[in-house]
Amino acid sequence: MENYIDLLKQDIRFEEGLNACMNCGVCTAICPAAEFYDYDPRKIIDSVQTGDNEEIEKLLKSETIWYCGECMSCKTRCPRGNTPAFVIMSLRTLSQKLGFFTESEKGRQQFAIKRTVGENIFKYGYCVATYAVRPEMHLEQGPIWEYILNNTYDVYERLGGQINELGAGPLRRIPEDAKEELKKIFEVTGATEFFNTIEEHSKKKASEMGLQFSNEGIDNEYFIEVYTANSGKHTT
Amino acid sequence: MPDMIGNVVVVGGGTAGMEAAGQLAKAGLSVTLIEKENDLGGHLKEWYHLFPDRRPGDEVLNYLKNQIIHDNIKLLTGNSVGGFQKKGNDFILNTSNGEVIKADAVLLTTGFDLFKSERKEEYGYGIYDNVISSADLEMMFREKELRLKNGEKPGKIGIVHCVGSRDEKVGNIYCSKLCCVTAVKQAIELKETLRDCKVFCFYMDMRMGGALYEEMYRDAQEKYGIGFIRGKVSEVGINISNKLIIKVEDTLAGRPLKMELDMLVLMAGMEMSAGGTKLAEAGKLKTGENRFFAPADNHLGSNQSNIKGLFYAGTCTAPMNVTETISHARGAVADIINYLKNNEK
Amino acid sequence: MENEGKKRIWSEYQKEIADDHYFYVRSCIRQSFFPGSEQFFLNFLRNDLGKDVFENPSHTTCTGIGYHGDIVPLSTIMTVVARHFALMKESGYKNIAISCVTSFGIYTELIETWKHFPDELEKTREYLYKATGREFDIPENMAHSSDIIYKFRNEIAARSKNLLVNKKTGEPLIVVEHIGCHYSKMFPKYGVGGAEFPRVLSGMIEAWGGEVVDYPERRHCCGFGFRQYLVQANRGYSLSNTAKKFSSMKPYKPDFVITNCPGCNMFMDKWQYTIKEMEGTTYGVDDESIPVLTYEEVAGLVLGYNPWDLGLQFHMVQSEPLLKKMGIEFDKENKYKTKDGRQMPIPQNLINA
Amino acid sequence: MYKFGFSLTKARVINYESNDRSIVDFILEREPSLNLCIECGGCSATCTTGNYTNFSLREIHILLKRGENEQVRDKIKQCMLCGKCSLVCPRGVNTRNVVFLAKQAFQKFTGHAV
Repeated sequence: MENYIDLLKQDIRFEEGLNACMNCGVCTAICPAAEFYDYDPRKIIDSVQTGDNEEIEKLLKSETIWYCGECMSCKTRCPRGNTPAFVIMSLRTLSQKLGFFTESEKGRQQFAIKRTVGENIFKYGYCVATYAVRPEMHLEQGPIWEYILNNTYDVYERLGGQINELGAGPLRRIPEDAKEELKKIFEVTGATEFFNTIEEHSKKKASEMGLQFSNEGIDNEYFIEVYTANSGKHTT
Repeated sequence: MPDMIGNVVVVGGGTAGMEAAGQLAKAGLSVTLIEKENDLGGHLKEWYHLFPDRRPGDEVLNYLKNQIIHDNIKLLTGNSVGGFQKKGNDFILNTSNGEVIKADAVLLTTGFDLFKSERKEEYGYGIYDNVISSADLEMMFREKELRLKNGEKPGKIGIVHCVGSRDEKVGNIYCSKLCCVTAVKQAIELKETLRDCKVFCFYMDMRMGGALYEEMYRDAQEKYGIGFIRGKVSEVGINISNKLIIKVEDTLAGRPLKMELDMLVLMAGMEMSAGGTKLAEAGKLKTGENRFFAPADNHLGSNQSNIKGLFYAGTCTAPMNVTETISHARGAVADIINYLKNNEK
Repeated sequence: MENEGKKRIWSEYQKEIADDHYFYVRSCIRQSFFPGSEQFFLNFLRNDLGKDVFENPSHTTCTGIGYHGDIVPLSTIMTVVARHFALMKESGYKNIAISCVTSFGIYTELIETWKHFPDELEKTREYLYKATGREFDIPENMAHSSDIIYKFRNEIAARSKNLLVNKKTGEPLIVVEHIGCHYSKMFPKYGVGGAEFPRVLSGMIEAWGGEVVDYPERRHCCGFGFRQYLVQANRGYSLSNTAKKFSSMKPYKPDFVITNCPGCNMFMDKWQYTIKEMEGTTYGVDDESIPVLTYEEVAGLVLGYNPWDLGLQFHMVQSEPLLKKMGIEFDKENKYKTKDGRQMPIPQNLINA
Repeated sequence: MYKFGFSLTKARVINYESNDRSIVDFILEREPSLNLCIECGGCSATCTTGNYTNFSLREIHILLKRGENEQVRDKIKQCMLCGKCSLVCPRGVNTRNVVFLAKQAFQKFTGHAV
């Protein structure tokens, strides 16, 4: 078994995020996730600071590390200068590197985020862009969203948009050379490899679960499963 | 005891300074007691009742005031010491009123400053009505005016422990040691003053280490029905009826908890006094990580400094209660007498 | 009592905001959902105040949503941000103006991280050079675009055509401010007014005649939660947190909500629709919903800009009740016209319509 | 849920004001020693049931005091009333009687035997 604490310590967010916790609970008191999930950031920090390898492995495979919304409200208040959310982020990164994320329903969702936000970055140079927010996946966006998508050019033209055109302006087309630079940055800094790791483990999990998987896009059973599945066991 | 010869300057006229000045004078030394305020007594004069026996603070204050009525004591109030020099074995002190005093030994009893509660911005002290400090509450007890801003009686009161203590965010990682017992004392007095009110203490650890403190804690639970909730209050807000809303984790239930209160009392901690810090800088006196004066030896020299002939007593070295402060002052007197008697100078 | 205490806090968190020559970086969410806000910001600074604001078309996403969705590694986002700094350097600018609060938080986090871990800064320089051949400087001045509007709030008040006042009664409008968590909760010193009582929006509202209300969930997150929204199965988290905020502000009867984060703005607008659909619950008076506006939109209304050029018609919760209170005369016919005056279809089933 | 694929979630926060503390008031009137609990967990550590299930008497005490009655009602059935907890309590709380009284209170106030 690998020594997870050593691996976590390579992540500067872990170093920055965990000094020593005295279990005061200021983080949980105002945590948006603790309010609606069976979640207690204080307990996670407490079990990580013991350094117990088995406990950490359990966490890396757990649902609980995926409940945080990274609002960072915990950082403002901690009297010991910890940032529980940074610790969570380092746990999530490690869970993906080791392929443990597919062990939990919430962890498996990383595949959905990679296939949406991750692909948007390469395709458009944006994390989110109007044309990438499909109304059938976002019913909460309401009738106005469908309307905007049906009238994209007119709407954006009136508001100064530069939709799909080169040059300055909202939703301008990102020049190819800029996207190329983004790609190179992803390669040099290990993001491409990280993406591949998410893909590889997801593919393996899909076959374990007997779900159809395709090498790109979101129209496959595994994507739909991880994007929509909710066991209902995340809150009491 | 043979006659002592020597002039000792005591800087700070609070509990430690008054007790030490009195004892030094009785031993035959001539003493100059310097106090920056016009009145003596320091923080002690703010207390209504002391713990653990809830004896009126004024009783101890009166004892101290009597202590310093002595021909050997020269009082300089409204005056402070900005710095000092040591020439040979003599100390030369310059006061803010322009006096130059020569001394054979110096005792610093510069005490503590109460943590300024407004620095914990999330608690809204100075912003929300009815968020008060432990010192404010003590004053209310003294003046027998326990009321909300709008004149009504509070029905539900919260007490927050560790305000400005054990908190890196305000630069104080140490425990102020006395806030827990102050909280319990004040909770009991709240219940005695307002029979029907509900009182909750929000604590991280109950540090009831002093003599008879744990017994008070037990009384608070058994006889007064005070609620204890383990968790540090994270945030205070206000609702449309001007009630305070606090957010805390009930850590023993493992769930966030929200409570509506009429009044919130912040147990402000103790910090090295501004005057002490100035003296430390001017005189190259060693201070600890907690910014209080660092004694020469934690066990055997808690009254001694890194300069021969300069001594410390009381809360300028660490948070301590009145009992400990008086003992510490007496310890300093013994050290000073030894220093002068053995002609160490 | 209240104001004195807040003033003391505000005096402790006065950040320096550059006066001119900004290098502007856009927000994925603001440009997608509130493009009119970014357009207003640029037009106002350039045309009304004569400031120099430069946008380099080659800048991209900061990858912040990917980073907080835990798919983009830390060293990657550091290098992407470094590339923006390089573009800024190449364009000859030293003051950065950031449209997005997630980005703003990322920038503050990275700059603070580089201070604590100088090796990371060196590594980032190497990565950027290796990937793009570019070199960068850390900006001399870093502002969120709401900081800049805050800086010029009095200039806006001086040019105001409409105030945040109920024209009929003369009473100030009741406003709820919502600050994006990443604006100052991580590093309070980067935010105007700090983290507990931020001044950036309340300062605008008061300068323009409105009254800001404090309410129990004022500092609570809008509920975005990154992965908690990005993945459909998790959206109950996002929705429930927004519902919590709205129930808490409801008794104050706010006339509108102002936000400085485009994400918060979008969620607080759209979730009101969703909650109404699901539960039939509304949070405004008379079964209406509460309009949620960006600070640019509010500034635009104060300055007398045409609300339809600001893009208010493309929110789910429509703003007509607010415009009427402010006494703004708006052209109904112009609402859904294209730039060159062609009639567009009329969207159906919007709220407050 | 059907349309959107998700729904509002019930908050986990203990809302002190809206909770009903009639059960704990009933117990405290008859067994005031419950006030003396310092949450040390001695009872849970020695608990026969707690050693085989996730039953925690310490937690039950907290939940009762906060008025989280629903949760207590589900959990308290597991207690076998062996009374070992009363033997170890450093504050002399009659923990066994607390459980007895809680059961009585649930019967009295909710009409459901537990």
